[in-house]
Amino acid sequence: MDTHHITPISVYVKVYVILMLLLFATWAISRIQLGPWNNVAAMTIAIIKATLVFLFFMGVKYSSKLTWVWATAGFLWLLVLFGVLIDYMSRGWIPVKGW
Amino acid sequence: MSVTQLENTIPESHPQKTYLNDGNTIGSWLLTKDHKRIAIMFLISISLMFIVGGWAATMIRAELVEPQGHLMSHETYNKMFSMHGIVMIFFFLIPSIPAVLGNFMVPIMIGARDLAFPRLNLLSWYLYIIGAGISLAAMLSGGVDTGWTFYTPYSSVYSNTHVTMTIVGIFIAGFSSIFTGINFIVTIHKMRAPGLTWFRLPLFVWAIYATSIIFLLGTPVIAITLALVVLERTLHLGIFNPAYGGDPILFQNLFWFYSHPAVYIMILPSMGVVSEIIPCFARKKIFGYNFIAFSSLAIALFGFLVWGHHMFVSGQSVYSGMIFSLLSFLIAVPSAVKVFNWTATMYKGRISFDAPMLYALGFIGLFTMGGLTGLYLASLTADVDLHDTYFVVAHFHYIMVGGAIMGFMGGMHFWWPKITGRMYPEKWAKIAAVITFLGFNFTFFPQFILGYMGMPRRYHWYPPEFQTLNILSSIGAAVLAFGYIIPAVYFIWSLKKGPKAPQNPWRATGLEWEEVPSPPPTHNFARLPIVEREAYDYEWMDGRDDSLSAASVAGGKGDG
Amino acid sequence: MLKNHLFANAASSFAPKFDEIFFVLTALSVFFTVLVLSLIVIFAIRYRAASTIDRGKPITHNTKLEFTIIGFLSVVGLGVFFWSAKPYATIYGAPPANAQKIYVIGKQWMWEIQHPDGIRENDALHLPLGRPVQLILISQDVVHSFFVPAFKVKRDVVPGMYTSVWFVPTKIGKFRLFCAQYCGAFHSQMTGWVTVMKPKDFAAWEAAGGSFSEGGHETSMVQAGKALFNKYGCVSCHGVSTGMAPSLSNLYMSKVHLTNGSTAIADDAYIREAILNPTVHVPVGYQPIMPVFKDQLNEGQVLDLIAYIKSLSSTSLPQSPANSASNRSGTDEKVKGKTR
Amino acid sequence: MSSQLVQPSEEYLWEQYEDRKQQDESYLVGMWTFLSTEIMFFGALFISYAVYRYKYPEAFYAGHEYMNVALGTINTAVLLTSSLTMALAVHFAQKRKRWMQIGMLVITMFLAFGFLGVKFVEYGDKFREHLVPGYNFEWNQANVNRLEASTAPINIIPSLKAGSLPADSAISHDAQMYFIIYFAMTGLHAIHVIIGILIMMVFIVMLVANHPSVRYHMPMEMLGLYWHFVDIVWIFLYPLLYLIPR
Repeated sequence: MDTHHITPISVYVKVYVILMLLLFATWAISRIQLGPWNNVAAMTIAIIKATLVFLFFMGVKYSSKLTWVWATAGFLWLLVLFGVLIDYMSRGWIPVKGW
Repeated sequence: MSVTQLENTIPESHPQKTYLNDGNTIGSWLLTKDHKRIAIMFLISISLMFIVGGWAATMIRAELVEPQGHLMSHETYNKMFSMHGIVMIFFFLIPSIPAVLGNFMVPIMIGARDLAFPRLNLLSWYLYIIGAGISLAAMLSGGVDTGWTFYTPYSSVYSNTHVTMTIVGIFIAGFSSIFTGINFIVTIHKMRAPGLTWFRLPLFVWAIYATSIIFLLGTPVIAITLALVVLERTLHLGIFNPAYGGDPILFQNLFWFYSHPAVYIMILPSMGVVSEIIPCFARKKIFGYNFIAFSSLAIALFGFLVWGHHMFVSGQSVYSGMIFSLLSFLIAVPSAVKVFNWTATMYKGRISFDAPMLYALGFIGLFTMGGLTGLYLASLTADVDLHDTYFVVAHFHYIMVGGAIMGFMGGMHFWWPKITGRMYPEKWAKIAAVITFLGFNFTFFPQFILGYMGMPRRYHWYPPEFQTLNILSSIGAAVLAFGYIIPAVYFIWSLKKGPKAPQNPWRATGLEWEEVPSPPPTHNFARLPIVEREAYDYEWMDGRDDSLSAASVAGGKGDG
Repeated sequence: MLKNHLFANAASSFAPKFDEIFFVLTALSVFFTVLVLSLIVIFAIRYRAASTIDRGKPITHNTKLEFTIIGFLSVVGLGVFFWSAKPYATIYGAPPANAQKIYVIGKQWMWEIQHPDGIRENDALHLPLGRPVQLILISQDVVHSFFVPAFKVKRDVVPGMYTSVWFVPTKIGKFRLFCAQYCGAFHSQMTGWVTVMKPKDFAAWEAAGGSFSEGGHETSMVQAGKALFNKYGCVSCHGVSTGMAPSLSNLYMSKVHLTNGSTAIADDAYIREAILNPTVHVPVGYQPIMPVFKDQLNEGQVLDLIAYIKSLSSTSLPQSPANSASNRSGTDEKVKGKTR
Repeated sequence: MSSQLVQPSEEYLWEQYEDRKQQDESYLVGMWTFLSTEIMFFGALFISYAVYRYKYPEAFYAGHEYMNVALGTINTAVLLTSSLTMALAVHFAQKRKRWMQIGMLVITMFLAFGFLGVKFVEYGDKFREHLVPGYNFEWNQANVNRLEASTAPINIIPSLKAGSLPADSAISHDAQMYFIIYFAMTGLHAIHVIIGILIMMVFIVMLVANHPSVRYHMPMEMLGLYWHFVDIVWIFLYPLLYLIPR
């Protein structure tokens, strides 16, 4: 028998409302000067929004383990790619003395 | 479409209706969704590309016999080595084992009727053909002289050859790799036969799975990077061009993020092939199955963490260099584990030396040398001198030719009876294997010494003191060429004249040998098999075989 | 002793360190290759199908042994890594204080060398024996790589970015110089000679204005920089109290506050950028009116100008461009003491 | 809360599969593996963005001041809404309510067109303001003109050598880098939107014709996943490109 999860419409609508509120929050926070915290706030909200879309709109929350693995693999691997930044951040450092 | 008559009684060993004669029109091939036919089409296409790349290599070696070669101009020479690299890497080595042997064998090995997405598989081949066609057209219409590495800003600003067209070809072929990877991953996850758990899978399947991970996660990065180079060339943007504030080293970072794992795309499937061949010809269960399986995954994943070891002298941060050097030393370990396990498999085996085994043993020897010389390049201090010299050239040829192509040839011989239903001439095959091994060492060992002496790679003219070793290398290349021509001849010969192959000529384990006739029928299995044993259960296999008594397995006589 | 015979060519302070590691790696490689190959040959003969040897109790796995091998190889790998990291970090790091700075400009397809005293050489480099030398390299066009096999030293020459490497020539002679990074049609002819001379001979060569080289004795880099400074009219704004542009005296290695709110250390890379793309680096209190010199100055002239600007600083700071983003002098002495 | 989808398990089954469960799951895993390649595809651009923003923070700040935050915010809202309607379309496909599915798809498509329309306006502004790298980028020129009108007596744009780099090379390249990345990222994203629209069109036509292959709900789910992925990319592009703090 085929057992396929169908997310009810109410869940979609709730998630949508939260997403729109978060969008407003991002915009509002960007109008306040928080220094480096502006970035943190913007990216945190973006990650929350993306996670909501990922879990509910894309239905990963109700998926099999295998789907979980592959759905998160790409995002995790993106972090590896960001290892490129290590090069740029450490270029100015002087090599350890005595080496 | 079908031309052959269906017969009621199909003999077990030589079925009348196979995937080969299920439709004889060109359309039945070009529109096929059968993974086996697509594999054959890949085999033909990559063989043609191998000829192109091999021809370029021949020209290079011929030119380097003299310190100031006069066969061709500097520009032509540069285009030759670029063509050799681009064709061999993007259009031969990367699709070689996955798209040919993997495509053919993986569904059969796991007991599936086809790959998960047959139409995607066909699309994969078309993308490959279009990509290869565009790149070849670029080479015919004047060529490209950037080397396969496309380093900016030379490729994006200074070179006035057909860089754009070549890159477009590679970009399209990249999607071929991605789709092949998706197909394998889904197929291996979802379509295994009942009872075929992950740890009963043939190790070749593990290797293909690991390779597919790299296809998926690496290829898009180089695709977009090369696309940026094209944008930079055509629209005069400056994302990697320092004249606009761009950073050439960012290109190198992104390029090697794919291109280092790409080396593992080439070598991992070969390791898989060797893991199939050695237990079969040693008549013994493979030693340390789990370690070989997990080392494939480890290589695929850690392979992504070492790209920076191509950039030790590039102006990359010294700290980055140290991290990458450290990780590069560690990634040698899973490879070493594999070598150890293959060797240990032979212990107390019952070894026969058919051609596939000779190739596999050659693979172990050459790969060991290639891997160990990799340590020199992973070491920061040694790399300062050896980087971009012939030492590097020799090292990666030991991996890619000594490793990947030996594995490919071994696999071709091993599965040739299954693929074509014909046997190749064993004696000639053994001769060819030995010639390949000797010719290879003859060609590339002198290049280690050249590199140590300081000859930089991609040099058209070189100081006269390097000539002797270059001549040796070129002679070796001529020998090596015979090692490739002989199999080409007898493979083609065997298609018509070769003796018909039984279902299981090697008495090997695995669904492709035990359950499927040679050549297989279109849908592989009449009834899907149920797997009850672990992989490489040669004790069971030999015990079942009538020619071997139980006593001879346990202690005494060979099977003669 | 043995090492001296094996590696008789070591011609720089770095080369013996390279040789050590090369020797160790070769020993390891030979050991493992021989081990694997002899095991294969022994097994192949002992357990060939025709042999009637005892094959009882075959083993198919041994987790302990595998982990032992993994552990052993990891330790060996880490050992070689640490051993080889130090010389690498040294030559690409801060040079000794007494290091002679020599500027190398790579362009398709030649090497341009500038000595601080103004001697310029093409495809040739003269060095005194036994004195630390720091090469500061930049490319005019594509990526090149400065490679002297006898020194075992190589450094990529990147456009838009200063890289550096330092070493001590330890052997008199004439050594080949190669470009090791593919750079276009005449890549294989982007070669030259490095000549290491006795300090006495070198002094004579210098005094004769590098008479053995093609360039001849010109003005020193500082003087050349000053000439450029006047030629391009820099002085009309950067002169004393014009108010249109900041004064350049004591600029080098000082902190600059920029109009965009950030601060920068005025090192070589900063000054280079400020000359070539001034609009991005406008100090507080000034208008972005400085001309863009990107297409007017080549890298050699920029180096001259930087040398001149450095000379305007009252205290001379022995700082190499490649490491000048951070600080400070004094520690250099320690480096020197430990490594030499 | 959740209901179960009931479909005859052998319907719409490709011959290589054993049953529908296997087939459905294969589709899902296949799509997710494809999306993981898409992540890496965009990833190369995100890392370029990170590197250059790290190198040229001022230039990125200066560049972002030319962004129309209102339009960017509206576009984010449009795309989020289209994601909702797409999710609903998938929902109705699972429940086999064909006309509702078609309706939702049409709304999604119109929202997508709306997104592209806004993008078109934004791109148009950039053309007019001479902010398109490689085409008419004149960042410095604008500043210069402003300055010349006020204070500076010197003409500071150097004459270009013939055959040298194009005319915009003599300008503040760092700010140009922001716009290169802006166009590369939003451009690649827009290409994905266009591809999404094309697929939606095909679906709508096939659904209206009640073609058997779209009666199976998995292809629709694949389209949904693709569209939500496009949405996720934009969720990150919006703060990164439009809301750069000082």
